[in-house]
Amino acid sequence: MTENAPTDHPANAAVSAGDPRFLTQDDLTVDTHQVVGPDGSYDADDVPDLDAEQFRDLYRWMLTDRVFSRRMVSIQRRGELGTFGSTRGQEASIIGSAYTLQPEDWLYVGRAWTPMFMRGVPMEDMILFWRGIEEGQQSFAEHNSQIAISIGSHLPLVAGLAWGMDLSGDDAVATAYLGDGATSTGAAHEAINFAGALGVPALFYCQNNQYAISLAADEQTGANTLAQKALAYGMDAIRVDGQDVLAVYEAVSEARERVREGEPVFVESVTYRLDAHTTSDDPTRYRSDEEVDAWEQHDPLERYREFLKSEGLWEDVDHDAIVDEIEAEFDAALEAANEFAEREIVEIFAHVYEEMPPELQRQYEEFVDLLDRRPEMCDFIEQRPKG
Amino acid sequence: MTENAPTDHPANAAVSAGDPRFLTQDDLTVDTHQVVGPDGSYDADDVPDLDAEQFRDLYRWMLTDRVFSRRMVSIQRRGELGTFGSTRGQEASIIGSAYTLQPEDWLYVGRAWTPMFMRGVPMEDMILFWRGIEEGQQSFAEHNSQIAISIGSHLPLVAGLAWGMDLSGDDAVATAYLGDGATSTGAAHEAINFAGALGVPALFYCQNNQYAISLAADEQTGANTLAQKALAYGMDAIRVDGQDVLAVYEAVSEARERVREGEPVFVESVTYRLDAHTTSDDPTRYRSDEEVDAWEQHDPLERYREFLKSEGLWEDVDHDAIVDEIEAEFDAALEAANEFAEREIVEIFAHVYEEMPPELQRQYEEFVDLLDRRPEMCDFIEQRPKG
Amino acid sequence: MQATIVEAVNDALHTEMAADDDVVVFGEDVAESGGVFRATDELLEEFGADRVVDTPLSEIAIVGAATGLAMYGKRPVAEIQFSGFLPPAFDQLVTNASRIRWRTRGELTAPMVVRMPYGAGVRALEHHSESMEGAYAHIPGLKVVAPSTPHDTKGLLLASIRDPDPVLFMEPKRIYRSFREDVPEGDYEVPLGEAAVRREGEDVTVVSWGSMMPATLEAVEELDADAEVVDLRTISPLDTETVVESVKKTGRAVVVHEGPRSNGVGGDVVARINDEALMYLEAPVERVTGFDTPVPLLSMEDYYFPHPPRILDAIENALAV
Amino acid sequence: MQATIVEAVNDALHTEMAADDDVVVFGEDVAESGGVFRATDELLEEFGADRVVDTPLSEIAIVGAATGLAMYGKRPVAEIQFSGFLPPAFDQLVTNASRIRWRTRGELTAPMVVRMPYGAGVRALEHHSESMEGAYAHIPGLKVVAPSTPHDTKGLLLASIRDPDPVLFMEPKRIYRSFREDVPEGDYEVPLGEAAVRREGEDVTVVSWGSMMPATLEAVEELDADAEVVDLRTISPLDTETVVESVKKTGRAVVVHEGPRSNGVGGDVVARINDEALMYLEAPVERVTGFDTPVPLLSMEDYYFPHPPRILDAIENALAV
Ligand SMILES: Cc1ncc(C[n+]2csc(CCOP(=O)(O)OP(=O)(O)O)c2C)c(N)n1
Ligand SMILES: Cc1ncc(C[n+]2csc(CCOP(=O)(O)OP(=O)(O)O)c2C)c(N)n1
Ligand SMILES: [Mg+2]
Ligand SMILES: [Mg+2]
Repeated sequence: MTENAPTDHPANAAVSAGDPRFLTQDDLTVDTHQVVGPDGSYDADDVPDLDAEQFRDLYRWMLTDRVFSRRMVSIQRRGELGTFGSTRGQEASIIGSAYTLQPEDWLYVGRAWTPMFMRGVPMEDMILFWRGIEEGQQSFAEHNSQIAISIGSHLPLVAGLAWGMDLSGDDAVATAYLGDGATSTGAAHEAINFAGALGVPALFYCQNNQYAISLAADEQTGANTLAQKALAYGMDAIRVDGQDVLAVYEAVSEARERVREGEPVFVESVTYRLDAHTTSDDPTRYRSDEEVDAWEQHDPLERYREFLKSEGLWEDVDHDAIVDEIEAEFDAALEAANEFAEREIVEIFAHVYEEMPPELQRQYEEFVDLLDRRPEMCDFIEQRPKG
Repeated sequence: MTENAPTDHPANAAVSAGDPRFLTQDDLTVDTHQVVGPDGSYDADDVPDLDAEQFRDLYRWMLTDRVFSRRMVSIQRRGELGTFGSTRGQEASIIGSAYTLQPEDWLYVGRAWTPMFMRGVPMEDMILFWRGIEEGQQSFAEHNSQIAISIGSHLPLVAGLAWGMDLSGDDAVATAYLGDGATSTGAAHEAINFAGALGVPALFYCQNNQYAISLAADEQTGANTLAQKALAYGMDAIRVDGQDVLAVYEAVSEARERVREGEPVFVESVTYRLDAHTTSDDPTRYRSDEEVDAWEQHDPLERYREFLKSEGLWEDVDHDAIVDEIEAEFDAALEAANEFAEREIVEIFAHVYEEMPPELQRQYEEFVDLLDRRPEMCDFIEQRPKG
Repeated sequence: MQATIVEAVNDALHTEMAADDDVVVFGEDVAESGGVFRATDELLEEFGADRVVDTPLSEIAIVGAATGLAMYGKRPVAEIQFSGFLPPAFDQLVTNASRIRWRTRGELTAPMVVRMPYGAGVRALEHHSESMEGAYAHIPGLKVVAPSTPHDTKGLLLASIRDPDPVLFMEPKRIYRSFREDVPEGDYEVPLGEAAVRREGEDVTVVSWGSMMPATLEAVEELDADAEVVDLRTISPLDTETVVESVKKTGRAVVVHEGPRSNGVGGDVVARINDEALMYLEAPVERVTGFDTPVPLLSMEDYYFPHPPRILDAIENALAV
Repeated sequence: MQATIVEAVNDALHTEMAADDDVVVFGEDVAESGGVFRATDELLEEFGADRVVDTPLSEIAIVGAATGLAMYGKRPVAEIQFSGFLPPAFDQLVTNASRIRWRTRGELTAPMVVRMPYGAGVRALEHHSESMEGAYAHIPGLKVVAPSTPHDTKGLLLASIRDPDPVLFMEPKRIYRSFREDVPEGDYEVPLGEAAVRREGEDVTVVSWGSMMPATLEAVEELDADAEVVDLRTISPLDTETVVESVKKTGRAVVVHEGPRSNGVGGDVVARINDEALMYLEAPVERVTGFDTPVPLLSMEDYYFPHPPRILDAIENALAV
């Protein structure tokens, strides 16, 4: 039984008389963690403790992210994909955070695809996903991860996954990526507060990429930062420069450590979506070329290259060779995806319940029979292997 | 078009290096506004500028609240009411806030009934409401007010009402009362953020009475205070001692002024529900007698009486006579409510749409016909005029 | 053991929590206070604060966290305090719980139960009286169960907790305590998806479930004909076969439910009879339902849901043609 | 003027915003970018930032604030970007919008419109393809409209904005741009609650609405019999009379819709025919619907919703008995 003794009551605690004081966000100082400045400068003491291979790994993954987005946009333009949401500009934010996660951690992402590859998901399966082939998500699931399409809807699941880890005493964390837009949803609010109230190992990683489709982040909420939203949940927060992969890595590593100890943490990563929201979006309707150009100057890969040069690690990086390798990986994945076998009709019906109920079985059989009897159905339906 | 120039980007703004700094709620100092201390002491300079009649008015309304709760609980026990939620202990919190509102303001309450009387709703209609007679709510609506039963569900409406005021250029505010429990709902979150993002004249008044049925406020959220939740919305907040009617009055007055200027404000009033959640609740299952006894020592009426005595206003207050008047008002209201005429069957069907659609009309006619043909229906249904 | 429906709920929870450590019970006021209807009484004392948890006032998070727990391998049993407070969590049912298996081709599943008392007639406030199974049963991937007896309540709840798919378990709160019957101690299941024939008869088939069963059985007692009474027990997936076989025998049917008529489950039952037994029908299928209105506040709520004379009237109509 | 369905939406909004200063349009991405389908194009430019507003990503608040605005005397037209994102706001429809008039005995009302594109077939991601009118039409107090032609779209949307009660306006996005037809300039209304007979016929009645109308009409063209085609236009309240009169004439009926079959609107149509025209039926009413599954992701989504041969097959079945 919790005691709400009146000794805790403000009547007996710190009170203020005089004019009522408004608590405002000016009462807060929200720092933004940074290791490498935009000009590439940094203090050697601040650099996270990674070895040369890990430093190069980060670069390779960021490059993977960039190349993957470029290739996906391009095959979409060729009509080989339904739609796609590029992550260009967010590579440091995505890779620096995902690099901290362990295989046994759970990961539910918003705009962040490469973390799946980092967990072992074949690139091919990501192409399948964007082609609207359910097997993509099956593959993600095999690696303790999922992509959420309904914005904010995944946060309660992540609270539940974290709770499951806590109950099982597992040494892992459940991580949710979310966007600036997602912070306005009721689902996100209830889930983050729930995780905070229950004290379960959930890590909320918010990529503030400045836009929710056309809505600028400063119209999404009156709050100056998204990090400060954590205080509403009694959860600690870190705000980090999302164009600085080392800062992101360090911030999320520290956050993850706390989370493992049972204290959920919220991280805001300040970044920018350089491309359109998806291939169906025309960003010129809501933002200026100047704005985009200015952000191009904060390219996370370039900043990190400066760092690698300063550390003398750049010499060992054969950028072009890496790009070629990633392109080749993508080519192979695309080829494999193109050969994905046409699925049986039963796929539509089979996974709704463990056992198909009689009415569904009937619908399935009738449909198979119809396709058989009415070959002209083929004029209207075909599997779109390319989305 | 909003410019998210990279000059605003943390890369160019205040950044912190070294270890990532966690933003925590310890970074915040949340004062609690108080005018009259628990022992009745106060600083004359801090007393809000009200005249003697107004000071006495506050007392009368607090007493109304107390007597009304007592009488309602007692008639419920006699079987003359479905259920009822007492407000004992929260009188200062309820009256101090509602006293600031103007008739053209809109008011959507949670646990707070007397504010309806303050707006001119006859007590009789509040009895009807608790007896499950829809005309109670009609009466509230005539006075720009409503009671929300589904916790948190009213906050989006209040955001909309405030937006309507803003669009019409009306000099009024839309006020939502909510409980500590309501702060955990998705509806409250979306609505408060929405009001903050749009900048509409909404006043969110949160009575933290320490419980949501059996759940203690400190298990509702990890946040130390509810006031600090406002920072998540970029909204200013005041935390006030809810047992101190003058502090509440002053805090909400100032808040309302800001709101009128188009800046929504969130107020947390720290108070305590001394009675059961409703007449169906057994609070001994989740809190100790000692806790309740200790809070009884913070009776808001007693504290205010000390103030009135110090001001020399108590002599003019005939406490017993006021109680008698309120009891008489309640008696008359109860008598009137008892005489509320039995309603026609059409009341069930008439107000669903402006015009009854054919199917509904058919259901209505068939039902009337049935009641006619099957008088034995009366063994199963009767209007319960007393809930 | 003799038990009421709500006692059977409690007994099922005790039974399964003892049998399976993965079962976790949570919701608003379920732990310390044992639930507003005492359905979760003594669970906290017996199984401890890790497995019986009072949550914040957050229906979205309750249903969503249940789904996440289930994905992680737990067997969550979440309570929604009243059926009128499930709508905030509708999206979690539609978007997540019902689709996890489908979305991942069975790689992940959501074996979870959301329990809630439903229906009118307990003299409560607005939003405490809803019967919206018509909407929930329209969600592919979600099972919807509504027991009407203590025996079935325990057996169906045990089956629901063990079911590999998400189950919305709607408890008929008006009859939570209206009668006791013999309920076996310990473990047994009443399978999901199977209706029960409560009474065999030749002249007319009366289909009902949950809160409406006692009134239906009472009406049938008054009838000058021989009615067969089918208790659906599971609303989705619905046991078409039992209904259709009965109608083929009797040639006449009446469906009785508490929720609104339009787009209610009654219409679906009529459509299934139409599909498979139309030519056996000697009269239109009668629907006896709540009205297409919100449930009146408590003073007139008894007008809303069907009572024996209204049910009897409809059965007689069906027999009169 | 020749217009597509989505252009007709846009035209209706322009028309009514010009005629009535109380009309406010809002939602995600409706202002600056003119809506993801350009349904709200040029409204910001013409009516200004006070009346055309981009909101935060908050479906609950969008629908709830629409209700509050309507209670205050405005005429809000809120957009939900895709029908798959209405479920988070289900509670605001059930608990508030549909009940304000009822709760206050008409003292307050909620004359508001929630517009949303619905249905599959535009090669989008999960949750962008839903047809859940079966659930929404179960909410008493809420009207549900689904136009199928540009002319009706404009007239129904104008009528919906002016309607004294809340309207869920479901726009058939698969056919948003699939054809143009003559749409009158300026003001006119198509009344809510009235079905249209798209084609008169004697042999069989085919009932459909919204996104399924073109396929239905195409199927009927292939038919070796004389079909009468009824376009419901309003799903709730449903125009039973037009359907029943037609079935009384033809003796046979088929209902075609895109949403899942179980507890879908099709079942309700069958039940209404059962109620009033059973004895006229010469064959079971056929239902041609989406399956009781989530809409497949885009690679197989075309399998899900009915196509002309499937509709034709069902009509022929209905005629064969
Ligand atoms: C609940 C819901 N509403 C609307 C949408 C349509 N939509 C897709 S992405 C998006 C914006 C998301 O913004 P943010 O959360 O910042 O993520 P970002 O795309 O910037 O990574 C919207 C409105 C959706 N997917 N889900
Ligand atoms: C959405 C919703 N969920 C659950 C309930 C049941 N319920 C009624 S009051 C209450 C607690 C409310 O707590 P709080 O917001 O603190 O208000 P208080 O009763 O303390 O004034 C609950 C859970 C409800 N009315 N609405
Ligand atoms: Mg974003
Ligand atoms: Mg409270």
